[in-house]
Amino acid sequence: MSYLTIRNLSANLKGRPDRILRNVSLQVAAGEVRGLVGESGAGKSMIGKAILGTLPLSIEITGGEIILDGTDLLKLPPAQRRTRIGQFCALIPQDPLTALNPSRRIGPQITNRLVDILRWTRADAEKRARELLAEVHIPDPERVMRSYPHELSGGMRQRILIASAFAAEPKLIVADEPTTALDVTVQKQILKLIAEMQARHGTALLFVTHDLGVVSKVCQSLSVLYGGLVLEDSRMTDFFHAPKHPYSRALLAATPKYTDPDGSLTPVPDAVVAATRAEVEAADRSAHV
Amino acid sequence: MKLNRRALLQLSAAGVSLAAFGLPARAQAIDELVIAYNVNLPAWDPTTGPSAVNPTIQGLYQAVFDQYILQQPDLKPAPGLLTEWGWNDDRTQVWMTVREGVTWHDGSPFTAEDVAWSLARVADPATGSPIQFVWGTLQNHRVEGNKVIADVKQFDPTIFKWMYFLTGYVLPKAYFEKVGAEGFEAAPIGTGPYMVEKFERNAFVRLKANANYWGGKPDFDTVTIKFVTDAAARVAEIESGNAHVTLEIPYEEYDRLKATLTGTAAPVSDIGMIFLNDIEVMTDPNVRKAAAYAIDKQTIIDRLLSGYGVPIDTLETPQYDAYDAGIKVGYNPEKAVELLAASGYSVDNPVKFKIQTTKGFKPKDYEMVQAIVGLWRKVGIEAEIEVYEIAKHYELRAADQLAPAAFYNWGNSVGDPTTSTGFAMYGPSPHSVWDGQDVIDMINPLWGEPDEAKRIDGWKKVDAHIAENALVIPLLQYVQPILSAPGVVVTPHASGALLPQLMKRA
Amino acid sequence: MQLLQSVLTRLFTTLITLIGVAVIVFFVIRVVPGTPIAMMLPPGATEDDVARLTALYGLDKSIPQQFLIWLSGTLHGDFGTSITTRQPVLALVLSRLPATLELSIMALVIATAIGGFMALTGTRLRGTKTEAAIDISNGMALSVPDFLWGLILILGFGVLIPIFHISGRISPSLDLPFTSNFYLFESVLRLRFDLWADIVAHMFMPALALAIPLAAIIGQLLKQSLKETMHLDYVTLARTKGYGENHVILHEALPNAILPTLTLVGVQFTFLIGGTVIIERLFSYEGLGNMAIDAVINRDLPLIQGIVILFAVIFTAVNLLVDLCYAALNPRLRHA
Amino acid sequence: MLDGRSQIKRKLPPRLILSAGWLILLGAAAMLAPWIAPKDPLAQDLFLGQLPPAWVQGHEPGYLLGTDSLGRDVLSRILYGTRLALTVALLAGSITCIIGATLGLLAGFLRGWVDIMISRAIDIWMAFPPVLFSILLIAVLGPGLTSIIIAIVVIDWTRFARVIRAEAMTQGAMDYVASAQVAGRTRLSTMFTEILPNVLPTITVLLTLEMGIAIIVEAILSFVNLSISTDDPTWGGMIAEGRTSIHQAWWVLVFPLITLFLTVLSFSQLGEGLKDRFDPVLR
Repeated sequence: MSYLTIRNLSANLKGRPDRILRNVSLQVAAGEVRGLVGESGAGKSMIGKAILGTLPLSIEITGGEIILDGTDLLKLPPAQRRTRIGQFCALIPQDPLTALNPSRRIGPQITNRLVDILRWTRADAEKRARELLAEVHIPDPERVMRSYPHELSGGMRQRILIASAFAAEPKLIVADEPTTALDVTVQKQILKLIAEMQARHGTALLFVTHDLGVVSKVCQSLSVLYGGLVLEDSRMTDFFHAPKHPYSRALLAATPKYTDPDGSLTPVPDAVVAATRAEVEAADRSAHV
Repeated sequence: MKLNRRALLQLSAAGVSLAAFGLPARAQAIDELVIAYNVNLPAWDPTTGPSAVNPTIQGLYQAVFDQYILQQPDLKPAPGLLTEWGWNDDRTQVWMTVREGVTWHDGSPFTAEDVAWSLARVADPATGSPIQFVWGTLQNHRVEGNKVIADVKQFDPTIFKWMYFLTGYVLPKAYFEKVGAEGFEAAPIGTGPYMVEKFERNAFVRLKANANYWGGKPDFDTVTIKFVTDAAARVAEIESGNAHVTLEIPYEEYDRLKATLTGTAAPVSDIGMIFLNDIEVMTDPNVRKAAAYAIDKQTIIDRLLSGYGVPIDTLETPQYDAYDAGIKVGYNPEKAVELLAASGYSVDNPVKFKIQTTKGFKPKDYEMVQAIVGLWRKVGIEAEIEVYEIAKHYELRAADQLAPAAFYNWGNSVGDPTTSTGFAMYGPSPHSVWDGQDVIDMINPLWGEPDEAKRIDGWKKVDAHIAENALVIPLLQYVQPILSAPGVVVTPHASGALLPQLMKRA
Repeated sequence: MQLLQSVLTRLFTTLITLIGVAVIVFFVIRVVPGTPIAMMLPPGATEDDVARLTALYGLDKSIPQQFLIWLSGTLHGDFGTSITTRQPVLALVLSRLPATLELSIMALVIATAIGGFMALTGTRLRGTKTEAAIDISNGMALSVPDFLWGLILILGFGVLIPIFHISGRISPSLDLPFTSNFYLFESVLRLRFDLWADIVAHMFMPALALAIPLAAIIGQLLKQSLKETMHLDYVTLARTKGYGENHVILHEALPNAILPTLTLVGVQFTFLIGGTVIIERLFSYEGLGNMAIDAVINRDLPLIQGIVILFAVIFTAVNLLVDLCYAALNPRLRHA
Repeated sequence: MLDGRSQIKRKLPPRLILSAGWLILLGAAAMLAPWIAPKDPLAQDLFLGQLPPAWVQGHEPGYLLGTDSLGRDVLSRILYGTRLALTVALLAGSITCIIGATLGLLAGFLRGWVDIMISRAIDIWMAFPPVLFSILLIAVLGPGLTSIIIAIVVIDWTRFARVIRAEAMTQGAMDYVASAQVAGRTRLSTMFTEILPNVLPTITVLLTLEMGIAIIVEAILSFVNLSISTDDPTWGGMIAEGRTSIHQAWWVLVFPLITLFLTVLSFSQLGEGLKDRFDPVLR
């Protein structure tokens, strides 16, 4: 049974006809790592935000359900929904430079959820934090807990954020392009770390990215998105051998491969773009009927 | 439309909608009298510095210090610390008998020595006394029993009038020499009806009644004089009951509050006038006379000052010694047009000059000049207004660089012609603006004229000559509005001084 | 070493500022028409009276000469004697300073409270009608000069509903056990809350009149700064941890939004102190501003000089204080 | 590529429309004052003093908003007062802006001793209590329109200089400036072609706010009786005059106050509105 089920989720700009998400449906089983792929602006991070309840004010959900472990989050009153998400979900943010509060030490930024939301004692929370910092290979966790974000490198901060995400043993983690802001050498280590932590803690992971290369290394399954519409939903192995949707095929062709560096950079043909857009409009018309 | 409190409420910009209810000033018995005064008291020594010549704070000095001679509310002199005084036959000496049984606020006895020392002190130029030129006419003051004798270096008929005018105060010789000027400023003592209990600069002074005052203990034991320089704030003070007595408030507000509080509005020894400088167009008598005739003084007083003011045609007011009701310069716009035409001016080709005035220094000073400029415009005089500060007025006047016309007020609480027409119109004096030799020749003999009747008659002739040739345009005698809570009765003093000792319980 | 060096340069620049202010005001007030001597001339004074008094107050010398005399005096702590009150300027000015400081601090506290509340509510209810109303009310508060707020307050809470006193700083009838001139603070130290209440009843309206424009400025600045902070990732992260909106604003966004606002509030605070001149006059509150207006009207040159210099000292001191707070609060600088 | 973000167009907020509308109305009133003013603002009639506005009983026809204590028509005086208010706002505002912004730009971009000199000047100027300094200044220059403008310029230029200097410094550190210099541009031309356009939005916002402040300063100067001395009506002058008879003739004070209030509010809202338009951070 899937841990997270999203059914016909639609959202658009408040007070305007522009649609951001178009009847999105997808499922994530317990412990599964699913990729959410699409060009920037395709609405993939909107889905992550919808789940975690951090949609910007200008966007409102107009329909559909987000069922987490059997309960539809959209039906819950805000307070209950917040605490539920706080307990069972976590976010690995994109840019480590702005994801840590600059005026507070690292320690409390990891333990605050445990103490304030989950009612742990301060001692247990701090012990947990030290364990996790060790688990993400951070030397001298004691000193790091007392230092301020500006004293640490980008990579170090992302490790801390990952540790903080796993702190409460969440059932679902949304990783919103966790490596895009890092330079290439650090990206590999972070990806390896996320995969390692996910395997060890058995947490379901929703991996939002535009980079098919990353998805292929980390995810077991993926959904391809365009204009807020889920075009294809398949296992990783099937997708790389026989992508069903023309847009997916074009996307695969556009991804650079180490094996053939110069020949592989063919842009998505215009015909495919036009076809996909027509499909999106069709979905809109059918929705209005 | 009389605006009542309810309408004002709806319109107050704060938009606070509150139930309006009448707010009677607290009428219950007043144990501590609170006066909202209009000027700050800069310094306590009444004989030196700028405050010594500032008429508006003399009232505070007169509550704490005694003058040589007491001035009664109708400006007339009466025995004060001196019981009798006068010149000897050939006017080479002055003698004064000193009142006995009087004590200073610190209990030490008041003696003739204090009088002699005080007179010598203000005669000495080194002390920076601004009226040294008058007191300097007496020398080698000496004490004989309870009398003080001094030689007259130069006869001045008004010397005894100065003894109840600016810097005419007796200070404690022993105490002053012991504590020095600074000590005196910190803890001033006098022989007056009230003693200084506490003084907070720019805020208030608390006075305690002087139990053994020679003139009898005043009614109110403690009096607090709060310095509230803003007129609207003073109105608020008395209306909210925080103060029991206040003065110098806008006449409209006086009329409004007169109903619930008791109000007295008596003329005081302060007049509003327009100095004329003998430069540019003002040398032409037709222009001057036309300017004088074109001003409807009574209407300005009725409309701008709610009727509180006495129109005058010379620099003397009815209370002054040399007042001559016979001299009249009526409101005659037709004559003004005629006079201007004689000099080739008309409404289409108006005479042009500048008129200077202060703004906010005296009640409606700027509005009055605007009204006069409006009246002048109707007869063919185009006057351009320039606003300046009182400090700039004094400097321009001392340097004789005032504009052809300049609005000013002139206080003269002794009512003697020398200190009003004299100093204002006598060419050489730094304070006069008109330098006409004719006026100088008429005034010269009067300075030292021993025969009082002849002297007063001489000044009346000078006033007549001035009015006839419009060498200055007197406008009005100010009326001082005083408001007091129902529990207290205030006797106004014609010099404009608000004296707590003249306030009795209702 | 680096800290010492920066303190030294800071002292040096402050010195230059003070000297600059002293020179400019010294020359401006001597060029102003209307000398103190003219103010002192009685009706019958003669030419030599004018010369005598001018010499007595040393105004007959050339302006640069007068400045040197004044400067040498200042170095020995003698700021000259006030012409109208004949008191030493330094003692006079320092005796009036506490009143103005207390009024300004009280105004700042009120302004921060109102401004802070407006900014936080505006952020909490952003996008709603309330936020628009708050923006407009901020604009309104700034569109009325503070002396008119004073007038409205006098009419409203002084006369119609006499809750507050209209003038002065404390009821004259009370005998004061204070040693310093800091009545408000000393009344708290001495636990005399009856006196404290009386002083606050006197100071509240002038302080509020000063505070209203400042509150609008603080409200606008803080709201703008909060708006920018709310977009940052650590705020979103806090929401995913289950924290409510109020907690997120107060504990995550506010601490970081305060810093940039602090420096701007510091500058506005110096304008506020300068602005007390009008409000103290309207409420007859015996502070520096009230005395300054009398000094200008009477052309009391040494007193004007003393007051303006003291304002300059307060200005530089407040700036120094603001910079120190900024460094102390900002972790990045704290370990520099 | 269909991107939801580009669809968020910004409709004109009401705040901008209303404030710009009022200011345009004001500009028209200033230009057309001689034709639309019912009476000559200086014509006095002492017998028509303190007449109430038209909708209050006891009014006089032709005097829509009543008369002041000298019998002058309040509405005409407000209309003529608009001329002076706008001249003060535009003239004082723009001169302050030009001087302040240029100095700020020079200090922020050229750095070195220029920055030190200008920063010291800013410090010294800000150390003066503004109201006291303007009182002294006007006492020296004598009351009048030019001295009010000079007083505002002398006091408020630091407001521009401080903000523009900080902005120029941050812009100066940006890469695009370096690239311009690499292309062989002299420092000064770089400043004007590269920095100025980016600093312009802040300048316009500050300029609109400064215009509002100029009007308020005129009102404050009138309160201390230092505003212009001629008969020409100013809002501040009318408010100061109306203060003494607030209970008898409230309209002499209230109507100019409302006009001043709306004008300053429009300037500040225009400034805020512009700031949002230029603000890159999408709500």
